Amino acid sequence: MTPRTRAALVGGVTVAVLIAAWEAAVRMGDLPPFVLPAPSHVAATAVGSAPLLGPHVLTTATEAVLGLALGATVGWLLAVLTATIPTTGQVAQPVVLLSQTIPTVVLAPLMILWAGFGLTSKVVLVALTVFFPVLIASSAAIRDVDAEHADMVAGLGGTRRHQLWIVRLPASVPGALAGLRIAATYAVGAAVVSEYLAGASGIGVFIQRSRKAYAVDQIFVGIALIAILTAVLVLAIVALRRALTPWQPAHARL
Amino acid sequence: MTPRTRAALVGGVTVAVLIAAWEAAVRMGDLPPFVLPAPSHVAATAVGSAPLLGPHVLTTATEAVLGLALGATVGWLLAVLTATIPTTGQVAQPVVLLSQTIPTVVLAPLMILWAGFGLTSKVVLVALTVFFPVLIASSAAIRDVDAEHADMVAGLGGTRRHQLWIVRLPASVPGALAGLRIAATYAVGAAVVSEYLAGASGIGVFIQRSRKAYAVDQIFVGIALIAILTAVLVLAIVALRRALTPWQPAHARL
Amino acid sequence: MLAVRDLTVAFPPARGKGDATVALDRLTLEVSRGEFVAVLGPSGCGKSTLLRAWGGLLVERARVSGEIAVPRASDGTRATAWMPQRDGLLPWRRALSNAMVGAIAAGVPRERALPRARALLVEFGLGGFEDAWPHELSGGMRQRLALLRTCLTERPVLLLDEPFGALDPVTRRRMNAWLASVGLVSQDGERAVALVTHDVDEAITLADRIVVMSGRPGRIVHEVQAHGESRYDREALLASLDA
Amino acid sequence: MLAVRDLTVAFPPARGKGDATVALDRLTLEVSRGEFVAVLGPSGCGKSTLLRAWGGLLVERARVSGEIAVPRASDGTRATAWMPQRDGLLPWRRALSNAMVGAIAAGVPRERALPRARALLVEFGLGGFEDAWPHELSGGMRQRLALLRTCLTERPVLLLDEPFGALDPVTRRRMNAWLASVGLVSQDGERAVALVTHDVDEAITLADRIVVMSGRPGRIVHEVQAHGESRYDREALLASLDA
Amino acid sequence: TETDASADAGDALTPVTVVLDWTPNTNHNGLYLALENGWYEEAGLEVTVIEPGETSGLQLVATGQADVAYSVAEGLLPARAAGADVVSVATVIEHNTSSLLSLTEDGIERPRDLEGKRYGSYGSQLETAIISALVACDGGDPELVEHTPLVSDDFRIGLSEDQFDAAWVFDAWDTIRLGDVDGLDVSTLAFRDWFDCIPDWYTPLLATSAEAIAESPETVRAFVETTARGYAAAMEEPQAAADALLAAAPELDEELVRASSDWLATRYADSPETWGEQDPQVWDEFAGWLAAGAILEGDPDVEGAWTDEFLPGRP
Ligand SMILES: Nc1ncnc2c1ncn2[C@@H]1O[C@H](COP(=O)(O)OP(=O)(O)OP(=O)(O)O)[C@@H](O)[C@H]1O
Ligand SMILES: Nc1ncnc2c1ncn2[C@@H]1O[C@H](COP(=O)(O)OP(=O)(O)OP(=O)(O)O)[C@@H](O)[C@H]1O
Ligand SMILES: O=[N+]([O-])[O-]
Ligand SMILES: [Mg+2]
Ligand SMILES: [Mg+2]
Repeated sequence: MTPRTRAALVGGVTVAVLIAAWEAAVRMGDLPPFVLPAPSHVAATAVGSAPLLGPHVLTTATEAVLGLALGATVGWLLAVLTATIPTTGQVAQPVVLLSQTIPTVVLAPLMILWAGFGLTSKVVLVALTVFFPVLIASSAAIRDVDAEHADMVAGLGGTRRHQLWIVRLPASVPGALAGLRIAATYAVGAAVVSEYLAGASGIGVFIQRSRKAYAVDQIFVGIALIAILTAVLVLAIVALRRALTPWQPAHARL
Repeated sequence: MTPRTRAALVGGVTVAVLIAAWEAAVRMGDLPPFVLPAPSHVAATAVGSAPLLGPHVLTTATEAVLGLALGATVGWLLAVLTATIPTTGQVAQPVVLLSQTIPTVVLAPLMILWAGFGLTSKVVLVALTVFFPVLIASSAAIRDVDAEHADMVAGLGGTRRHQLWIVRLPASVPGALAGLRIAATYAVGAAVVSEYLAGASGIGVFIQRSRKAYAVDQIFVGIALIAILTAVLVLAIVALRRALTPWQPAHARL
Repeated sequence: MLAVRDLTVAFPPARGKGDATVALDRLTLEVSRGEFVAVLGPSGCGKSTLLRAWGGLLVERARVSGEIAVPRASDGTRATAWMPQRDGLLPWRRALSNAMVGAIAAGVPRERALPRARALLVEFGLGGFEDAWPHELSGGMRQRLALLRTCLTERPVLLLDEPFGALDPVTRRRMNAWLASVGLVSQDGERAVALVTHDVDEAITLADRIVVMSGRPGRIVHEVQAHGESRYDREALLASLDA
Repeated sequence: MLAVRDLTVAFPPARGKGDATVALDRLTLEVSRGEFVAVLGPSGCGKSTLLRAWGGLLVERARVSGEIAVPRASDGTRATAWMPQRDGLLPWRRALSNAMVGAIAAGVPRERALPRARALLVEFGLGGFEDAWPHELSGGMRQRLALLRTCLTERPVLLLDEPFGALDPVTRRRMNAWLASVGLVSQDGERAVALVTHDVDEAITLADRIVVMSGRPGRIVHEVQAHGESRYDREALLASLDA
Repeated sequence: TETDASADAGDALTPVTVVLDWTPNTNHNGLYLALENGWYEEAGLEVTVIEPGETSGLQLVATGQADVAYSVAEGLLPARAAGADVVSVATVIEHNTSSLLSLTEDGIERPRDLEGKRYGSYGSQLETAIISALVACDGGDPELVEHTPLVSDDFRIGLSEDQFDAAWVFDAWDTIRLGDVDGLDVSTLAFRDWFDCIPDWYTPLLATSAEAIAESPETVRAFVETTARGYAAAMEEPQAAADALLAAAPELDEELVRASSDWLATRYADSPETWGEQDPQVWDEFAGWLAAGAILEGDPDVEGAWTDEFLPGRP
């Protein structure tokens, strides 16, 4: 058994145990299904509403992936920019902080004034959530770069640009990937929240409609979909990490 | 002018310019005040409602700080644990992922069932948001540790425990701090959201009451308070980083 | 007590395809109690690999066959202390604190190790640099600090990988003298030293026995014992290296 | 062309209080066009600091006074290529790619540098390791790769900080020969080499002039020029080091 | 008996947790007035008010975390159908006060005027059904009404920025805010004028659990009676109730609260004495309507869904 199959197996067993424990808790405890439906019940609901779900999942996945790509790119570029020209960092700092502290419920109406109801405003909202961990983790990685390496390049006649391209950027990749790993976990959730605020389709719309209809089992179907989409994204990032850091030994997947 | 005064100055000027631009936009544009009130108007409102704000701010700050402390501790310990015993990581992975994908609105009733309406449930909700970036960033830092250093300790007769204490933990500090820096930015926002769910006091309650009462200027006072509290927390983390990594040269603040 | 028998170590390519690098090929070497053995050999022949094997530090990927024997301390742990070719100093510990890592890893009580560390810092010419960060030290200073760290383990068997490569001849001679005086002075039969060096004179000065390895894959091509006063034939040694 | 005059370099303590370390004290040294100068001196005396000064690499914190003169290339950049004492190889680049960093940093066209890099890898005994990661190389192999990287810059002035410290005598002699043959072979008057070494014989073999520094703070205590066939008085040199 | 209760209360008040349906507003006037006047203590109760935001008060009541929740009929019936034995013990407002709000210039005066207009939707099935029923009943084509998501609960933005033409609001709050306070030229299309087309239902109402009723009916009775006293007083002295609400939630806009209190004073109930009374026909018709529209699945047992037995003066 390779470490990777082992990891997949342990993960799978854990999920199974969790679900079994949940089922048992619902059956033995006396929580009304209205508070916590049994997973078997949720599964049945999922099968029943399967035909509905396809377009919702597609919408959310599109928003999440595009938003993740946009946000990660912006975050990484901003990290590079602020590392190159420190003043930009000092200027960006308050703006970045604000972008993370304004509640989405307040931001969304302004966003929609500006970008309309379509895909754009949702992708931007996801990107807004996602760029931040990438920015901070990349910045930290670029900043903490070995002076030894930067000096080496300068000593060979390299300019600051060379230092950036040869040392800082590559050295920031593991950090950026750690940021991206965090960001990927938030991306689907952010897409769902953006749909709460203004959506015609998507898992967020599905959940919101279910809430309004007091259909708790459907809400849990929605949550399961979010979790699955997120897991897929995260696994993709882990694969990306493997591809982008070939010099590192294969390592745990957390 | 030291780099730090310079940074503070540039940051201050940026904030001032932003606020001036906002004021100008409102005065010259014809956005109605219920879409975007002028900062002068918001400031006046803040002064007017100042007596109300003290207890709200105190509540939110308490939740944020306690939640941040709890979440960061749990995240870091979990990173250490999963680095020590890889199987725990494989078991934790799905649980951690779920914890980040279940929407707070769904989690909250369960949380209240378990922890009641008081401070506890809010601190736990903040910790739930906060532990994740700390966990991931610390894990990445622990994992990417120099093999050279780990070998050095082993070659001197050190056990895995020694490697952990002497190399992995200290090496994880910069990563954990990058995670904490991300987490600190989310902490106040998470506290505010947790108050949306069930609160009697706090900036979230203030904003929510203001929203329901169509008091847009008050909402912006609430946002300003979130931003200020967040800035204070972030600056505290930056100071902590300086204190905890004395071997690193002083560096940019992003 | 310290031995390898028919040790073969090969490194398959990290992730992809390609040929494995065979670092050691059926190497047999024994170090007796109380013996000081110097290992010479061309760059890349597997000297560090040999020391890592004794130190229990071969990377997981390495394909290893043959036997590796290491003396054990009373508590079952390896009785060895390894000094890496690159110093391995921790950037977040000051000099004194870096030195203490040896004592901590080996479980030497702090009360005993600390005064010894301070004394050795001075003896190694690092007096006044107790509180310096590693990046504030010169190459040779770092190397001496790494040796100091190794000595603080108080382990009876030392595995030293080019401990003096970055030292000028004078400092090197001083360190050699120190090592000779301390290294095996109490030849209580429990101690031993395996020293990798590129300096033939250093080997001649210090070692009871000198082992010369071939180019990769490393095998032993020459082995000489010290003989009375004029211990070694320097020219013969150099010639064997050139072979 | 390469010169320092009255150069003093002191390092204040990193963040806290304490005494500054004075690495160099009013050092004056000139390297002429076409000259190969070797610098000897006790560990920690400031040799690396001198080379870093010429390379433009003194840390911001350092308090520097005096004059530092460095020849410039036609485009205004420094005409120097510095090789660090620690190799500074990038863990995320394979061997060949690490070597190419020199060419990239110095703006040497890839088409010209790449074949030269491949050829030099073989010449330096690193053939077959083009695709190895740095952590898969032995200490001496890393060092050779770092020298190779420096040479690919094609800069006329080389600042070499103990380039052969991790090499066995034979490989070292081979590298010395290579450096002697290439280093200044085209004594077109533009080239120069400043070499820090701990190996007196290496200095004798390679250098037109040998400079011996005192212990910290580094000053020049001895300076000898090559004289005809028996270029130097080895014993006098060693004695000056011991002073 | 009041003095007896307060004598008991000296050392042992019964704790009662009340979950609001949203932030404090004039729908809660009776509660806050009773709180301010200390009437709950007099009745031997120690009342704690929780603002749940998005958390469902019914879930908290069903699990025993709270004793009473402000809720709505369209929430209570599905909860019952899903197995939560929650019971309405009073309606806070006698008739549904919902309206469709629009700018007067858009000319939406009757349901069929919605044809070709955009309705700003929360995304619930009930909304779609109600809007469609209204339009169809008025001779329009429901298919021609565009449903667009509501981004903000600030209807001023949606209407003035032309994100939608009409939205579902509560007259006591939103209509007064936009019309009376902000002075926007808005019109309403009140549901109560179209009860021939759509059912009436109770929103908000007070809910507790069957378990609480079984275990401590006297506490439920004390709470409901005292709350009724509060609402009766709020009907008679709306500005006193407004003062109580503003004291509890000073963030609220005073002008809005005062106007809204006045408006509701005549609408909580027909008369102060009848506050809280529910009509079996309203429950049955609404439940039937939900079931017919497949909005409600399962059997809510409408009979058990409500009771008036704890209102003042009942046996
Ligand atoms: N982790 C590794 N992965 C792959 N190859 C390795 C690894 N470690 C060593 N090697 C290879 O094994 C061979 C021997 O390396 P080793 O470090 O033992 O040489 P050495 O004799 O110590 O050389 P030097 O004198 O230059 O330090 C080299 O060819 C090297 O490339
Ligand atoms: N960045 C720095 N910060 C503080 N002190 C430094 C720094 N770099 C060097 N020093 C100090 O300056 C002195 C000279 O160091 P340098 O590296 O130049 O010595 P060196 O002659 O090259 O020694 P070696 O032969 O051991 O390499 C040393 O005492 C060292 O501690
Ligand atoms: O959708 N609402 O009835 O609020
Ligand atoms: Mg080696
Ligand atoms: Mg040096």
